[in-house]
Amino acid sequence: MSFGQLPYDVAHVLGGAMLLLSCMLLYQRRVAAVITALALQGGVLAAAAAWQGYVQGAPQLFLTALIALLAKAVLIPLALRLLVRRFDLDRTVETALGIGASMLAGIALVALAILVVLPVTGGAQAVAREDLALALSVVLLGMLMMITRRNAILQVVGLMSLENGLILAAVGVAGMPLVVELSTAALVLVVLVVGAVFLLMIRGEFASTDTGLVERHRGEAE
Amino acid sequence: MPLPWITVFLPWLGAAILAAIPQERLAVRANVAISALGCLCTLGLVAVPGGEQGWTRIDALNLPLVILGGVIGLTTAIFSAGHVRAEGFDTLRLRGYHAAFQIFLGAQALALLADNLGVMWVAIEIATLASVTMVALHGTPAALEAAWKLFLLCGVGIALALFGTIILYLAAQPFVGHGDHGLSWVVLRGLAARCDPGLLNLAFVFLLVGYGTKAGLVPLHAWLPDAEAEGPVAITAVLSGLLLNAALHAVLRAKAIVGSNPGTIAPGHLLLGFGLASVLLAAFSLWRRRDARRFFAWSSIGHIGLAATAFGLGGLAGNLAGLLHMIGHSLSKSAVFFAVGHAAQRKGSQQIAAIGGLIASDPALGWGLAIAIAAVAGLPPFLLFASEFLLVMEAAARLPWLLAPLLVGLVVAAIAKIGVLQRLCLGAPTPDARPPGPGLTTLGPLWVHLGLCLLLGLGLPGPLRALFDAAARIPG
Amino acid sequence: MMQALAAILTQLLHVALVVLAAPLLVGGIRWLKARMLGRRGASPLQPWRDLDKLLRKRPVLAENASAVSEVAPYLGFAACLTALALVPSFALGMALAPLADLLLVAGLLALARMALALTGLDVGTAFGGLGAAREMSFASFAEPALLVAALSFVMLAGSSNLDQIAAALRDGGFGLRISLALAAAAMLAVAVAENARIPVDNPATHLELTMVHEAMLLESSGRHLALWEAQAALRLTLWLALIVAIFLPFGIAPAGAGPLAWALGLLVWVVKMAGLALALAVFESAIAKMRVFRVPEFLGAALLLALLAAALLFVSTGLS
Amino acid sequence: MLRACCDVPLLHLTPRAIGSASERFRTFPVLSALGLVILAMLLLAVPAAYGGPERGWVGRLVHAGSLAGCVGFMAIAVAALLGGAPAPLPLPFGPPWGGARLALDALGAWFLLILGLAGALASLFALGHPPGPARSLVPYPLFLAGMALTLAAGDLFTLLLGFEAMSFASWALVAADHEQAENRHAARRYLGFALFAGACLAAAAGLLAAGAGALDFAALRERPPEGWRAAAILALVLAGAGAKAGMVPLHAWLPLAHPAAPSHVSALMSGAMTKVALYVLARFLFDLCGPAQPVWWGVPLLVLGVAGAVLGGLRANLEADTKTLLACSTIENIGLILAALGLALAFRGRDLGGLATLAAGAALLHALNHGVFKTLLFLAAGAVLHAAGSRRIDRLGGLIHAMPVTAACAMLGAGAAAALPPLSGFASEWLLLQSLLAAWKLGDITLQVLAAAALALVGMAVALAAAAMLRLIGLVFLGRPRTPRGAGAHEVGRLERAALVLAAALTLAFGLLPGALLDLAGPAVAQLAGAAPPRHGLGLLAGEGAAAYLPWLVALLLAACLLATWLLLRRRSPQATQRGPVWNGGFIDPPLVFGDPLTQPSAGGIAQPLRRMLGTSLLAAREVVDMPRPGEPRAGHYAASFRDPSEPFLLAPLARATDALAGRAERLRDFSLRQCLGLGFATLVLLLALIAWLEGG
Repeated sequence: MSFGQLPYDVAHVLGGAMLLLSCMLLYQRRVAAVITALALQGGVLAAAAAWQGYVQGAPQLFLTALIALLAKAVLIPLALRLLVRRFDLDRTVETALGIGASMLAGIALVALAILVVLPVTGGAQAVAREDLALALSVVLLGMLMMITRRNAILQVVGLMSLENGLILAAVGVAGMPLVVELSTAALVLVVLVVGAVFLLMIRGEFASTDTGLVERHRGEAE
Repeated sequence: MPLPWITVFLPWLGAAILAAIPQERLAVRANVAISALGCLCTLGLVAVPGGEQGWTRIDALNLPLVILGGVIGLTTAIFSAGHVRAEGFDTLRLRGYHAAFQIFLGAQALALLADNLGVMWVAIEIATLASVTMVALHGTPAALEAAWKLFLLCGVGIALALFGTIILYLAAQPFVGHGDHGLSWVVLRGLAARCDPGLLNLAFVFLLVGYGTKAGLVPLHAWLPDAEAEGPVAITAVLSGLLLNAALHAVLRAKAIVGSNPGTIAPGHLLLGFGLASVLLAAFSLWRRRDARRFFAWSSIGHIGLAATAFGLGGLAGNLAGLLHMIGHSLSKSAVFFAVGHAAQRKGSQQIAAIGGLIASDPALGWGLAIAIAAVAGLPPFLLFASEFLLVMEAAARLPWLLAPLLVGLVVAAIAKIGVLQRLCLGAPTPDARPPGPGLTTLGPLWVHLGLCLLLGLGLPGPLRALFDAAARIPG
Repeated sequence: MMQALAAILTQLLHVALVVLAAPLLVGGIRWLKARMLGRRGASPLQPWRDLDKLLRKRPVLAENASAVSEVAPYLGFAACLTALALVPSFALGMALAPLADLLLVAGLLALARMALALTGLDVGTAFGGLGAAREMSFASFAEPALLVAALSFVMLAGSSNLDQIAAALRDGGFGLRISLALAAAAMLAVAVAENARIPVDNPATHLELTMVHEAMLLESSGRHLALWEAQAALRLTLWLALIVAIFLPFGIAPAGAGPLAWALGLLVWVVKMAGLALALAVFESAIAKMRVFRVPEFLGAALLLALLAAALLFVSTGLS
Repeated sequence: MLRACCDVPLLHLTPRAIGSASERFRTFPVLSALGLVILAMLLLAVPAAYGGPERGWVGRLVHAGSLAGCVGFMAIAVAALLGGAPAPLPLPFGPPWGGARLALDALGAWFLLILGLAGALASLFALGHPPGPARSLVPYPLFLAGMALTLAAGDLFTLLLGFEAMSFASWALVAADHEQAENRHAARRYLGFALFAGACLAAAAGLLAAGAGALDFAALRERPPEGWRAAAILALVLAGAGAKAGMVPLHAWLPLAHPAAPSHVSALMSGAMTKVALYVLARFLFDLCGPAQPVWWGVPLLVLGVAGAVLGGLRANLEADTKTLLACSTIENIGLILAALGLALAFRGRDLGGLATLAAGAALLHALNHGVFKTLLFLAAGAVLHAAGSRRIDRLGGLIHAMPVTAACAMLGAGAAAALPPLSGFASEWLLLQSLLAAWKLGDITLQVLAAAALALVGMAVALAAAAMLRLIGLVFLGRPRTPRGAGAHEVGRLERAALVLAAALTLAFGLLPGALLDLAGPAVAQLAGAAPPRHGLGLLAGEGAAAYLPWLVALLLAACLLATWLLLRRRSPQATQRGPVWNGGFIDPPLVFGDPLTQPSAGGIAQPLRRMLGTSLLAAREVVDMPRPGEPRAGHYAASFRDPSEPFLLAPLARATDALAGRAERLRDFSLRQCLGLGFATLVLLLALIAWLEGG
């Protein structure tokens, strides 16, 4: 694989699409739209994994793609939608940092990701390097989303986006062992987080989904 | 099946059994029995020739930590046997509690023994999930919040660690070809010198931040005090004593790989910075604590910081100091948690003000706690005294400016600990909320840990010396 | 052999001399002061008569007085006598000369002071305690002044042995050094304080609020009081002799000299002591007693003078 | 460093170390014996933990064992002083990275002698006491063993091990009576200072070892530190050892901790433990830092020492508690020893060997003398506390009638503390003053003026000590009882009296034969001064052609004068004394059985002149007099207070700084979960930016 060839171009386009979707996640003002963007990102991830499976001739990546498609593009977004509808949550996004400001921060993070990966030259293939920059950007944007949104569901979305970035990186590295196991384990983590949010909301421990408000159980008498 | 595998799977098998036992008496005994078997297994590892067994590998660095895990697992199970009743669990929770405990023990053993970094990552994730379960078990708002904090922060942390692992493989990928051994620690370490230093740097940053979160290094520590203070009293000992060790061990493995490439920015200095921040922040945070278990949780942050500082300094003596410090911390801190947990159950509150005069009301417990806190504060003749001494020696020799923050941290923290020691142990006893439980399940583990600390601090047996010496060479 | 005999002889003569002279000195000063104030004054021999009378009286002790009240007078007297035996008067090279260390003399005086203060506290009366506290407090200021003043002549003589100092200053031809004059002034101030003279204390007063020395003796009577009075006289003699030996060493018989030199030395010593007594009388008549809490300033000034003397000497030794 | 230790295959090292240890057991019995005595002391703690009924035998066993051990210390110390230093003895145990070793050179042996003396006296006294609770019996032998281990250490690790063990064990003793809040406060502050001391010493040890690459003394001596390293070691050792010795300004724990402990432990802490700290100071600064250090090294010791002497002496005059008073007097004496050590260091730096031996001799002799007379005084205070039920001066009085032996012994001890000839304190302070009088030979005008000022202040300190001792003796033993409890006092038991008499006899004997003691200490003096001291024989010499002090002759003269006066007066004034009522300035005692304490001088009253003269300026002392107007029926009120300058100028700012920093740290804890995540994220981004910058640049 080298620059200008089809496998590279497709992988690149898919990675770019994921980054774009990450930016959209940051940009959206409505919870429903955020969830849709997330589902889309899951779909793109599945496509990327499948493409890599095809290019690298690694059949296990198809499994990864399948799992990603099912879980991230379908099940989890559905569950989140259910959650939003069931609890009649505020449909607009509550931010700790304005949308504009978080976009700016996002751009800065992408620049940083590129800057960090830039010196990596010796030996590593250009493909992997570009992929890495994209995946790193997705990871960082996911984390940014986690810390700039007050809504627990949006934080879960951020975590999932972060995890999507991880899988993107994992499938992009040719010959990565245990890739299925690792991606599944990471997925389990995310699913459990979603489940925990679900559980907590049902139990009424979150009076609101603003995580800023549940911080008062310090266990230390004042 | 090789013995290391048994060491991992035995507790997991036990967890399955325990999850099925509804009777409390039986479950408690089974828990102790399984832990004892696990402890025997870890001791048996001494006889296993070092090297690779499938995806596990025994070397001098993980062997003492695994044995430590076995021993503390056993003592904690014994302590738990006497104290689980007072937690007031229903049957379901009791089953979950015991199962999670054993899963945790198995996972931390796996995290230490794994040769494959991917396996290690999975093990740490399992340990995290098990500890989240244990912390949340009480279901009180405080416990849920602590568990949620632990879950989310550590979840993000280990996600970052996975990213680091992937980058590490990416760096090594041109040289390993295909196959599962591409994530083997030994292979990676051997290849590191040829890898791209830029990628290694990147990988180390992610691994450090990721596993560092699990190890409770400042500023990634926020989950630790609450998690250690809110769970059932018994599990605090393993959370503080074993989970942190496993995470720091993972950081060390990463440092060993990255450090063996001369082109990288020195990973030791990053670790040193985190360590120093932990030591200083913990030292000053201790002063405002009113909750006894949170107090000692903060002290754990300080101790892990000291160990990180020592490993950051590196070199034989630095690594030896760090290793000894980890072991000393695990033994003495869990001893403290046994005594504090017992006292907290008895007094019906874990506020420092509610626990007082233990020496007057129960000399064996009071003195044991007093000596254990003194050991934690670095007073002789226990292991932490030796390790801190060695650390100071090494700092003076290598980075003399380090002495100033180190001494401030050590002294400020130690004085705060003395204050709490006196408030817990001296003075007139505070009233009991409930009749004291069986003392022996507290006193036994407590004094055994103190004895071990003393033995390791002053009379380390020759073979162990050789083992530690070899272990100190591994992180580089 | 002859030399040793001579040394012992001078020592014995010296002790006899000072014991005889001490009450005379006190009486003499009283007489001089009375004369200066236009009174006739008691005979200079009056202290001897007083002592004789006191010895014949039956001593009375308080009911709760302890052995301290009975032993301390002897101890104080013995300490002062021992100290006085060490300070050269008319001749150098006395038998005890190797022992005649200035610090030892100060120590023996401190012993006597302690004995006196313990007596003051023995029965637990208010005035005894007051006097004892003040006496010990003054000493805290007098001792540093004394030591620093001593520094000057110890530097010059190379030793704190009084015999050696006197010899060195007598033979050394140090001339009229400004630093020695300053040190002498400091020593005089210390001497005034140590002997409870005006302006630090008034030996003649019995006004309770101002007295220091007498306050401690209120419970003493008979032979105990006699011993204390004699001790005070010895102490005054000692200080004057000390100043004479250090700062006015001319005329003193050198070690190994014959009886003729002794006689001359004796004559010169009597003249010097009389002169000092006269100076003291004039001084005491001319000024008033100061408040108790001004005493530290008085002694502090002495200390500064002594420090100045030492500093001047540092400079001059540094230059040479 | 330590790489050398680590590089040796440790597995093989241990058996060899044990083997050679057993070899040495035969060849060097002195050190082996010392090790065994220390071990026996450690083992004594085991039966002491027995808490059952009928515990009398436990106390007797522990104290008798301690007594025997201390006698052993003395014998070993004398043997080492006379027979020369044995070769270091490797111990069969040690830190995880190497071996520990015992060594005993003259310096250590001299301090071991002090420890043995003070320990034996204190143990003998305690033997006559009813045994305390197990919590004071267990740490007592451990405390002794810790001190001995510090003195017998042959490497830095063992030294610090013993040092900290000593601190920890004595903390348990200070906290023995922990039901009282003030004792807990004292214990906490005590251990805090001890931890600070240990940390400073560890850092100093690290800097020392960094240059030499080893921890044992022999190797360290060969590569003394230089430059900034040496200066840092000086500062750290001063802070570390000084904090443990009670050096100003790190003395704030001492007046609290010493009184809080049981009396025989107070005696040991003042008499022996502060000396152990001084030993550590001397070991680091004189021995391990080598002889090539500059003259100015002595200046901080001299300045701090003199400051401590004056401050301690003054505080001793203001305190109202017997044991606190004695503790302050300890600060004063430690100051004097430190000043002597500083002078020795300066003289040595100027190559004035003779004077250095003089000053070093003063330090060592005073350490010994203080060790004995302060033990005596604390034991006497303990006897008073036991018999009259109080430590407060204002609740005691007139005890000389009820406790004649204790009173006599206390007077001897107080005389020594007040530096009265011919007692022991005078001899050593004479040496100190002689070396101060000779300090102008240092040459530099700054040093000369400094030494002259030091001379003045030492003189003042000595006089202040005398005033304090007068106050102690006069108010506790003389006068009339101030409370019914005090009037019902009785003499203490046989063994306690024996301890007191023995200590008093030693005070007298050491005062009479200081030359012999100094000759015994000769090798230690030579070690400190770097030059061979002259032989003193029966008296003390201040050097060639300088003054001499012959105490036995002085004592003889005094005795002769006393005898002569007594004989003379017996003939001239034969009448027996008569007893009559007290004349109290015309004041008639109220009709109380025991007299009214208010008509007697009080602790505050005796302190008044010095409080006004010095206290107001140095200690911010204040007096509040509430005098009712004429005709008003209410009682007048008088209150006096003072404040040690180390509280407002050192401890309070430190506490404030800690609190402020803790508050800052606390803000992090108020972070919400999201902010915590943000913190982690920021860390990650920062690190990424860092590596981008490092790699780019």
